Amino acid sequence: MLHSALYTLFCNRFAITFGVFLIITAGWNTIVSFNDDGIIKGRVVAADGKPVGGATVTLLNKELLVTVLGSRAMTNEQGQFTFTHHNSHHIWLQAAKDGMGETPRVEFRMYFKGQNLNIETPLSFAENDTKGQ
Amino acid sequence: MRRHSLWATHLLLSTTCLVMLVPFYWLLKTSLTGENLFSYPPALLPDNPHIFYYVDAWYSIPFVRYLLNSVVVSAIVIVANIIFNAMAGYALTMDFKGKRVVILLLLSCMMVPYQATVVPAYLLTKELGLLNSHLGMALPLMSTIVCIFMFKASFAAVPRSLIDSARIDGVPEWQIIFRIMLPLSQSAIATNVVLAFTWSWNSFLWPLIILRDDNMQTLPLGLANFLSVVEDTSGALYAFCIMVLIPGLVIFLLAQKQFIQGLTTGATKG
Amino acid sequence: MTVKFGIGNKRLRESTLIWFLLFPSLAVFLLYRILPLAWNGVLSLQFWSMYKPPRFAGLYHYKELFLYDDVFRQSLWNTLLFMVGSPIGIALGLMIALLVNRPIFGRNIYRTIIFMSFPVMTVATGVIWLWLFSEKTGLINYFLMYIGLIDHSQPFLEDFNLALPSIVLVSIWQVVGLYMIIILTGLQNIPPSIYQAAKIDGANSWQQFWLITFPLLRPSIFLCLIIGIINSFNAFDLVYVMTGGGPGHATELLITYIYKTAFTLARFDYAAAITVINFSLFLALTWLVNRMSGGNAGAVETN
Amino acid sequence: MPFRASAAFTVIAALISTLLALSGCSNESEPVQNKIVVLTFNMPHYKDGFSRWVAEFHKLHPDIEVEQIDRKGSNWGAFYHTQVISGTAPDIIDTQGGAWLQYASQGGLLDLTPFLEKDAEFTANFYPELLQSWIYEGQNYGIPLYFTKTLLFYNKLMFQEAGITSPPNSFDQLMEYAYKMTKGEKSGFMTLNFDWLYWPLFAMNGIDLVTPDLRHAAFNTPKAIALIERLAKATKDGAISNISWTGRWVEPNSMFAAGQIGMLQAHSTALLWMLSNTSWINENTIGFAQMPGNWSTPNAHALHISADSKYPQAAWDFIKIATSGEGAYSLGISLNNLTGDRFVNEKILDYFSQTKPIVVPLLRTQQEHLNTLVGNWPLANDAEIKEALYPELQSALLNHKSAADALSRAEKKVNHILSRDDRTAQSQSSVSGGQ
Repeated sequence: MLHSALYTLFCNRFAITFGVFLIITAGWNTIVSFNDDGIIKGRVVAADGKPVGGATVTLLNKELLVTVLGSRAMTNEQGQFTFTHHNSHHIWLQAAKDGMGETPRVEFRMYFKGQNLNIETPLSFAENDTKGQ
Repeated sequence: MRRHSLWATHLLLSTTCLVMLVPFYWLLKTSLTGENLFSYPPALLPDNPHIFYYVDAWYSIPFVRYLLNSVVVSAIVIVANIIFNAMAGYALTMDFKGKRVVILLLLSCMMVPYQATVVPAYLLTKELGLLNSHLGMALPLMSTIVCIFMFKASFAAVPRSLIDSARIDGVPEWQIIFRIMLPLSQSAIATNVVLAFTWSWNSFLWPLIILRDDNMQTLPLGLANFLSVVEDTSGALYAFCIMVLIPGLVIFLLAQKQFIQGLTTGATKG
Repeated sequence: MTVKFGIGNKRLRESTLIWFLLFPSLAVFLLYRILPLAWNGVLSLQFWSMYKPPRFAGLYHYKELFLYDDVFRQSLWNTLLFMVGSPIGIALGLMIALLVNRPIFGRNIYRTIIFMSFPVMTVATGVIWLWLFSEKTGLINYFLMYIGLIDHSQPFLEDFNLALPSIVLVSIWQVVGLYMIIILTGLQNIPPSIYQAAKIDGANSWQQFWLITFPLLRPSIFLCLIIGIINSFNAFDLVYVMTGGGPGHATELLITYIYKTAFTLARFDYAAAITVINFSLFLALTWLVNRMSGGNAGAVETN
Repeated sequence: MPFRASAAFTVIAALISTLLALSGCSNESEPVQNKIVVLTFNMPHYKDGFSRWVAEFHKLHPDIEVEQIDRKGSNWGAFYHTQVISGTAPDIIDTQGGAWLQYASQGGLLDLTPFLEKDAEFTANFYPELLQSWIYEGQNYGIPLYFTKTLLFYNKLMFQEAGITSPPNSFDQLMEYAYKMTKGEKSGFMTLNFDWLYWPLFAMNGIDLVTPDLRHAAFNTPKAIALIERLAKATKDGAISNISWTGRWVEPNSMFAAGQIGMLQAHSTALLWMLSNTSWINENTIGFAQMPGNWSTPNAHALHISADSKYPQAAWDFIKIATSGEGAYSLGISLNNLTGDRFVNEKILDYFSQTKPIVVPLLRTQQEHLNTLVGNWPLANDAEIKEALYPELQSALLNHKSAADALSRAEKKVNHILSRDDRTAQSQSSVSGGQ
């Protein structure tokens, strides 16, 4: 009797649909809470592939219609840079150094705000960087 | 001959279904690729799909808040509609003085477009102290005239003998309504739920006027606002559209058995 | 239906109950239909700017409406054209209903899919079709060019002649599923014995349709027509999202014109006059529909 | 069988109270004492700055709360008008374009002239031309909040390709260049069309909207017919993108940003939009110039005080904070716009020359030629005239009607509105006289 009551209560399509939905939400939030420290790591290299130290990397937050200047970071001798506490889900990165000009802007999109990001492809100072399109 | 007509039927229906489904597909495809204004010819299959537009849309609007507001308003409207319309429909099956006047009044009320009532309705709602509230949003939609007449027709079709014998057995009048009449009026109830749901779910101008706080906004307002901000240039708009469609479609698909069966196999046969 | 009551008290109690049952609905309509309409009626005879007390204007606004305002005439005409879409949608709904009423495999799936566009939010429908109709990348242009019907893409919603039909099409797409279901209900309520009798009398299927099915569907079709008229109010959302009444005033409906006059231009007095005309038009139309479908047809009988 | 109305009543009452409970406790009536309400116009990105204005305001009026309500352009009017007729007009409103004229002419706005006269130091900061554009019948109703006007953006890459070296100096040259750059999907010229932004095209051809006494339409001239026929033909040929006459804001800007348009007439804000959405735009690829004849339409915002505000002095103090000094500066750098305050603008330009040099020459164009502004006639029914005229022009520009037909219809309508305006104005003054 009780068993069949529980069965009708939880094994109909409404309960199953919303149950699955709840489980997915909970799972997703768990994943997010482990990965939202807002750390971005990456490298800057010259056209020949050698790391560039002392370059300024600019982080731009892309909002729906406008782009807002986020923060800046300097690269170390290995050309590595780290941003902490970024709070965005859509950014542009661009490196600049006196005498070398600017790298092209590279776009990164994330699945949630403040997602940790390890950028494999380094930002690279290419030959002609000003003319996109 | 028979087989031919069977195939023709299937062909016609499949084509119709295709026409009905293509907009959904196209919306989904665009929300995943964000194919922008200037790519031509349009690719029929999604090229390089991703869900980042959903992320954009999610962070651009408090979606859950809007959804909750919409759901609350729709719930109030649906419940109120069934109760009020059934009550009025039942009353109209009886004879009383002034019935003709009431019916004429209802018939002409049906023809007042709501856009025209917005300003005085706003002033009235302000007097009631219901501006910027869920109840205020729901109030004008709480009864639907078409549905009153549907209930009336449906109640009138319940065999008199059934009611009379119940009365002789001493069943109280309200139990006659809830125990006998309503279960036999599935069709009317289903239609009522569908209509009340769509009309309240769609309600746009009225909330636009009476809402003041951002956290009282409903989904249609959110979508229209979003459209006016990004116009039709961003995949995020279409992602938001999908997010807006899903609750309605999920509810409908889950409850379609009740809806469509309720609508098509009502108790009006008797 | 009359149950004789011996005691007057009982009759009193019955009528109390009746009015009690009617009260909530009547209250809603009094507050949100009748009073606003009366308010509009009074306001249409006044000059009223937002900040000042109103002043009697007589028929000034109505004169302006009929003598000077060609946007009003155009939106009246557009509204009528829009309503023509309703019978077309119903005819389509009828055809589909006849098809899915056959005992064929998968008819429930067909019904579900065809009904699926109805629960879609109108604003979202507008957004979707805005995109489909797009001149540069719209799927519709692509398809029509692909099958060779047109040789260069059409700006459907920016074209003076195509914009209104496009919106009518969208509103049919949205509501045809509901028409189908309502007519299906009507079809299933026709006792099969009537058809058997007709078959014995030698009626072919065409005759069966016109002599049996169609007349017995009248109540359902009448209901569809009423819903179609009410749904044309919802056309506001579509127009608001898709064209805003443009190009020119090619998709201006009375309802969008009322909204613009009242809320964009703050001419509430003039908008009130248009409202009164709009109401009269709809009332006349309902009366006409009611007459055409056989006087006291269908669910809405006045006795 | 007795009717158990009471039982039915209990059930229904229970259901109704459930409904009421469901609807939540969101309908608290707000206390109205000591509060000013500020209705802003599409400033969703300026929440932080606004709270800084409020903090500044609380130093002067610690006991008065400030509520900000922000509405998008399309909903702003609907919201404001319903607030006014229900007797709860916001204390301060932010208007765009000519909407304020209607409110001022009907007595809905407070005359700010006495405040301006009293605060000579504050008043002296503003460009006189700008302050003047908020005067109706001798009284000043608005304080400029931020200021933009139209200019010509041009795509230097497309100029090079077509062998054009400098921006056009005359309307003929503008059309010639437009044709030169048109090819395939690319169009030579595009303009925005809302709020009279297209009017410089008419002004540079010597066409006036109304007679100098503002009583009659003056635009139905052979010159105007010729102009519209020319524009319509160019539109048909693709030299002018047809989005010019149907588009709104994002669509035209994104077409230019996609490199499909040679020249775009838009106001300065368009650049901010394009910079945010593409990376190819820089000093080498995009240029700014005045339209031929230096004609431009302002798309300015101002703050106004409602006539029935309970705290006019506090509202004025708030306006001062928002439109001058630090308050105006933070608004300017956040919206990439100039303000009405000359000295603040210098600081804004300094800031941008360090952070975003590309916008400096752009903003400089906004300070020049303030004497050839068009599209800001002191007409009480500006909105209505715009609504009457533009759809007619649009139908001619999109080749649906002949130019002559469209203009004569438009003339009839505009004349009717102007004559009615007289009549209602009289009726209103007689009302106020009677009070």
